[in-house]
Amino acid sequence: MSTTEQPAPIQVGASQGLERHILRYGLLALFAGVTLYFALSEPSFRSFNNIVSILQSVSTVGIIGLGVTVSMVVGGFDLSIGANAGFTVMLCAICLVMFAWPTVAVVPVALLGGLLIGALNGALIVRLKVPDLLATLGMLFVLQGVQLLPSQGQSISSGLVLDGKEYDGIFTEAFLYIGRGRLFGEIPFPIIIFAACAIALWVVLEKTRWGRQLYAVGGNLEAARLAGIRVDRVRMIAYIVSGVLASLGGIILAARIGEGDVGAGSPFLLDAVAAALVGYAVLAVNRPNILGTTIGAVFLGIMLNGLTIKNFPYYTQDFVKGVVLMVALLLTFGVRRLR
Amino acid sequence: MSTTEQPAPIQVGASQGLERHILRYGLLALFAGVTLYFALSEPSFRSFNNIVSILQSVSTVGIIGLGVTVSMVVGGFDLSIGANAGFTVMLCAICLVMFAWPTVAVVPVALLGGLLIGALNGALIVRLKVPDLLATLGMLFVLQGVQLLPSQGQSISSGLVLDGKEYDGIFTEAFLYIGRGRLFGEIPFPIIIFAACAIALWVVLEKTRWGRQLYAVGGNLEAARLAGIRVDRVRMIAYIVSGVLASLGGIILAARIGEGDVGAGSPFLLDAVAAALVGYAVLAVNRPNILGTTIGAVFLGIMLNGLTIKNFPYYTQDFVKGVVLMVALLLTFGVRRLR
Amino acid sequence: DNTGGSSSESESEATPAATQEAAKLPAKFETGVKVALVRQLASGDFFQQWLLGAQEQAKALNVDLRISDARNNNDQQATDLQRAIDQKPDAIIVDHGLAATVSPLIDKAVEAGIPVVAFDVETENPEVISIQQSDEDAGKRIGEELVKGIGGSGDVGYVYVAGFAPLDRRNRGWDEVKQANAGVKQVAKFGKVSDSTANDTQEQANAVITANPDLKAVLAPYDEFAKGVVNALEQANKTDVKVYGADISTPDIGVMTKEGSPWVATIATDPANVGRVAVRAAALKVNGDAIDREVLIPPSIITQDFLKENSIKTLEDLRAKLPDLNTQDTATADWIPKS
Amino acid sequence: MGVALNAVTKSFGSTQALRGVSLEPAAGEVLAVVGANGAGKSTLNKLLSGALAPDTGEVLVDGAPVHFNSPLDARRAGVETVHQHASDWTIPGLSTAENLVLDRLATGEDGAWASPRRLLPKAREVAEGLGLHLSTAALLDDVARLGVSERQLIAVARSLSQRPRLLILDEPTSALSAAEADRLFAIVRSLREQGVAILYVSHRLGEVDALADRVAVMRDGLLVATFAKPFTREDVVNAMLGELAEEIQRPSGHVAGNPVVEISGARLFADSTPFDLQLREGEVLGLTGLIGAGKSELLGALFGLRPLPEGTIALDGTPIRPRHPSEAIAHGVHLVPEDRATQALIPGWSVRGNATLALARRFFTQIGRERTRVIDLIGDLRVRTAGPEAPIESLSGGNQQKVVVGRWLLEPARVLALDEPFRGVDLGARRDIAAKVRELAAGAAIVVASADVDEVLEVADRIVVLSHGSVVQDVLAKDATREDLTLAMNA
Ligand SMILES: Nc1ncnc2c1ncn2[C@@H]1O[C@H](COP(=O)(O)OP(=O)(O)OP(=O)(O)O)[C@@H](O)[C@H]1O
Ligand SMILES: Nc1ncnc2c1ncn2[C@@H]1O[C@H](COP(=O)(O)OP(=O)(O)OP(=O)(O)O)[C@@H](O)[C@H]1O
Ligand SMILES: [Mg+2]
Ligand SMILES: [Mg+2]
Repeated sequence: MSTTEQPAPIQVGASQGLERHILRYGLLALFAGVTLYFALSEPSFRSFNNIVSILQSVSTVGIIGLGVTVSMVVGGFDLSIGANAGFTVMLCAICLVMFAWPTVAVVPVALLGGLLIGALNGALIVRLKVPDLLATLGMLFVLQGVQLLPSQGQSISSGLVLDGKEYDGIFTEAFLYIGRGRLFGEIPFPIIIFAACAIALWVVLEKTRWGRQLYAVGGNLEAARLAGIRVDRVRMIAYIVSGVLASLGGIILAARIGEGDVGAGSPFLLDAVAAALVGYAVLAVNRPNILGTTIGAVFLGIMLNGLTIKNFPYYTQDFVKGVVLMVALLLTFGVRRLR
Repeated sequence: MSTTEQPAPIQVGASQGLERHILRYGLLALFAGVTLYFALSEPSFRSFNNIVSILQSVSTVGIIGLGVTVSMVVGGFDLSIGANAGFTVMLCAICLVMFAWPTVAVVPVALLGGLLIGALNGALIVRLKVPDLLATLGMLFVLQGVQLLPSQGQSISSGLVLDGKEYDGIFTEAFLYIGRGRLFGEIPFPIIIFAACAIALWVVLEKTRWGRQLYAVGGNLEAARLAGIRVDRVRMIAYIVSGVLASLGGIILAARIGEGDVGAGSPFLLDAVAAALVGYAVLAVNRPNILGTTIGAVFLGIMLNGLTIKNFPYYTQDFVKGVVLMVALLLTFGVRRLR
Repeated sequence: DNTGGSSSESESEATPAATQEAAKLPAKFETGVKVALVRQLASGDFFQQWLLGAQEQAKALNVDLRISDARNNNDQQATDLQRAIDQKPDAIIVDHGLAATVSPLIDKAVEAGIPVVAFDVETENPEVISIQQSDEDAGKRIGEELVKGIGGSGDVGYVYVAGFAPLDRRNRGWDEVKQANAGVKQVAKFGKVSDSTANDTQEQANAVITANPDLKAVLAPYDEFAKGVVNALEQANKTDVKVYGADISTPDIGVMTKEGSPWVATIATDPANVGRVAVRAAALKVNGDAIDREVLIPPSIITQDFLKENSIKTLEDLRAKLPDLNTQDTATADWIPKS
Repeated sequence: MGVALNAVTKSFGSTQALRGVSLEPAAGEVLAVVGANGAGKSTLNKLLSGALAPDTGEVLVDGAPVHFNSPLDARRAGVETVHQHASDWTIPGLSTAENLVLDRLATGEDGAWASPRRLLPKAREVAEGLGLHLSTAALLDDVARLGVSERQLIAVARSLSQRPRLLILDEPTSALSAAEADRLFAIVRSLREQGVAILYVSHRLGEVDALADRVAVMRDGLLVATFAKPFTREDVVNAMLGELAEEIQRPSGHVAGNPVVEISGARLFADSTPFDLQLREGEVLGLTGLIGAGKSELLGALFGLRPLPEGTIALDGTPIRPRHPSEAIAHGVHLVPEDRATQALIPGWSVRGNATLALARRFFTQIGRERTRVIDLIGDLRVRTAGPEAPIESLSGGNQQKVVVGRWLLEPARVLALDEPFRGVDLGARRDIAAKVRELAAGAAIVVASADVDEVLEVADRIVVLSHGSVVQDVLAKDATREDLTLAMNA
């Protein structure tokens, strides 16, 4: 940038062609390479059914990962997502089994639950200025605890006996459809939800002013405020989105599992964060982004699936996953460094 | 158009007494109140043995929490601590059972392992400029994977059979002493280690130039560099300290468990982070600090112990813990807000 | 009470038989049979031993065992099972799982003409071979053993976490025992299932021991629970409290036979044997041989005294001394190599 | 009518930043607000721009009291602001284009769609408003890659683009050199013609002379005087400081001692002409030049921030090649960096912590000792603060700058380099700093870099002009004139 007289050219992205390409596409290429390896060496990997099954398995973690991404965009971090999803699983089970509510009532209630959780996180962080990690950690414990209370720590399935009373509401067909149904007889419904969420959020974050506002708030809160952005509202919304997405993930999870499984949500914190973090590095954007998270989630799913199909012993899978991630990091960041 | 009255001198000072005290000591008072409640209502809670047992049980999580605190002080975050501790447990077991090494060899090797892990984290973050969460997440996966390889996913204890070969090294008395021994016949050894680490780190962080450099690096990296601080070195050291403390925690854990328990380290990530985050709010320092982490770890231990002694059903414990944490947050941050 | 048979006899039986009969494998098996093993969880001694047994039997039968581990993530297990069906193996073994999650998929597999063996899964499909270790019976028998051990009355601690099928079933057995023995007073109920169950349970056990000085025994019907309790008791020097556990593994034997160990009895099946049975059942199904729909594997009570008297150090020794553990005649046929 | 303040007060804890100030910038006038550091100027601006709410008193829009709950409300009422602090100008992580249209993104006046490409035309238009020509690549790149002056230009361009009723400029030229500043003045004048009210804060009285129709003087949170045109500088300074700070005493018959630093065959940029330069003991060297001429580059090389592409540096006859500031400091080379927010201050720390960060040598920190020294520093530089333990954020911009400079005055240096040390400090403080620096010059070589020719003329014994990375003039201050230097800078 320069003033009128001598517009001294500012070099942008500065680096040479090849290096830039390695930076941008190195990680993607690595991912593609791994995928190709699985596809070529294992015919069953590349079957339509298997591809669908990979996508289906990543949709829950993907949706929750999208939520973390949004909270990361505003410079925060939502530790409560896994617990939120787990709480939602139990909430759905309670409504379905203990109250015998119909699906049309359960889903909105569950989403509302997620919304309230997000709003509470947001209020703590925005209004009371509690550090984000601390507020969402508190929420994590509360949710983890609350979900156990109604059933006294038991999993909830039809026929649950509690203090002598038997509950025989069921996971209705309609509810199970959310996790197990297929559109056009082929595409599992969760994939559709995941894709819809990813596309909608991508559009919002990349193409609209709200997206710019979210990133602005994450970039420099005070400057964003002074520029007239309603930073409190924006952050609040981000945590609400994160909460709603976590509960959406929880609903799908409940429908997939088919009962109120205590602790179903716990693994999702780390997995969703992993997807979002891998997404950081994808395309060398170096900031949380929807496309990256989506790719990250799908890739982690591909790894798991491919390694299982290739019959890698389960105890080597974490290792391989870690090594691939490390290689990816070295590739992306090492090249940047060594120019 | 003319100079008017002479301005009165500006008053120097800070906010009103009461509010400041609530801010500073509110959380502590709450903690003290909860502890007192347990002590008064349960004679067995206040027995010497029980107090020792609480301290003993928090020492592992406390030591690992001190490590996270150090990484947080430099503005980073070490996600690999739990995996590092778990890896160390397996490493100790391998050395003791599979190689039948003596304790004097095992402990240094395990600590060296932690040091290398920390150094690797540091190198990724400092040299390659990989975002801290991403680098330590990669490390987490690798460690979680690596620890499973030598024993093919099995737990390791004397008599382990692997590919037809039986290993009969044992967890020696000396090694077990690290986790179970008592000094002066009364004070468990882990407590001594925890206390020593906490005091040493507290002195370094609060009272020396090094501590100030660590905090400066976390406060503003570039400013610290321009003030002549070797920021790369400082961050490297912080991750190494974090790694070594995690492995120290792992050694104690191994000695407590008495076998190479796969997955022993995983719960420690969240617990240690929780201690460190609670420590944020203690004394309203609002930054990672050693005293706070120590208090946080002890308090979480007290909650667990007290609730179990009071025979709260296990499924209510998480809830109570969460609620107490939330109340603490509301107290600390709410008061600040409502002045 | 259990007593071992004559040692020479059982030793020859316990040694994996040579493949003298391998030549007689049906044609199908000569070319190799693919069996998918879909597991809910793989970590922990029980599951590892189970797998080793299954693998050994699979090898003898020239079966290609394709293993997936859902790491206690039930959604993942559903995905794994779906993928297994898509791959059209010759048979599927489902190892644990929530009925609501896996039953619909099991039905699907049956529809697709794939034989299914379910271990510890509640399924109603008449085509499915259901293998169960009679857990309810196990709970009852170890409970009765405990009552005997404390002389019919006294304070008892109980470790239990709801929501895990085998634990729930064992719990039912214990409930019966409690009802039948008014003198037995259950003064504490605690426990925690995590990646590090033993260690987490130990922390709680500490508190329980302190709170209940008159404790006579603890029922911990899962070996990880038992280990945690034993560690807590040993470190509190209260080895007069008797521990009754369930399950057995080499490390468990080490703990039980240690000088002054409070763990006096455990009720167990040999996990490796169960794994073998599962694979044999699958093989029978593949070959079209007749087999009962329900296969029950009765557990044996193993006492500390028995272990000590026979100087049993490892699971291998135990198998030799207690051939009952190896239910060779369960689910077998002439063409199946004995092991 | 317009946007005005009526008897507003504002306190931070026990610090009373404003104590009953009424001010009404009229349409079509430039109202300059001057006052010593910490007088309350920025606080006043923040009330007008909705960044802060008054404790008592009110903000009036067209005579009616309003509550600005946020900066957005103020912007909707037609108030545009360029804030004082560099960190408030732009948002790192967003592109330059996004930063140029940031406030439009906030208000949504261009609709919901805002893909990077879609923003380009508007962003370009905003930039052109201040005469900035930007390549597409530059517009799409992260704004954090730009220097501090360029980021200030972006903030200015953004606020000019909004056609405000009241335009508030809080030290808008603090990071600019004369050429850019002149262009800004031209635009300010034309806005005045169009009936915009302009509130202009500056410590550069030359700018005030040139622009202001009216001058409001603030002191300790009070509006102590207002002068309409014509006014004299003396009046203003008197009202501002109570008395005129002493002129800096330069030793008569300037004799510079031995060369301390000898730079030879140095290239600052790969394509610039090599030059030689000496810094001498007992001499204050003024380094001036346009933005991007290489002043910071040169000081950075001395301090080990980045090596010279070519050339050698000798310190007291021995070649040195510091690769890290710590090595430079070990050699006795100290540097006050140019951007206090990103390069100097540790947020959340006390004044004491910030002041002693670089030169506390002892292993165990000695809070008591530090406190005494910092209290001395606060006295010497007249830092306006609640005390050594006050958080650094509670200081006004100029007072923060004094702490940043003071950090390097705690210990004697062999070479003391100050990069734009007077950014945001008032006239009195500038003289305090200059006097302190001169004291140290007895045993050291001092170099002061500034794009402001007047500042250099005021403090330096010898003046070096840089242009395109090379020395184009090297004269004794007594022989230099403003005109010559300006000419040389633009050569
Ligand atoms: N956030 C804050 N917390 C505490 N005190 C503050 C805060 N902001 C400003 N002050 C105090 O208010 C007073 C006025 O500050 P202000 O920033 O308005 O001064 P200024 O006139 O703009 O000075 P400068 O010329 O240095 O920019 C100062 O004493 C300052 O210390
Ligand atoms: N001819 C050139 N070749 C390469 N880079 C140049 C050239 N001229 C200027 N630059 C760039 O312009 C930037 C500004 O230089 P520097 O900060 O040293 O200037 P300055 O005189 O201190 O100006 P400022 O007032 O902005 O601080 C440098 O970082 C450099 O990268
Ligand atoms: Mg100001
Ligand atoms: Mg400069």
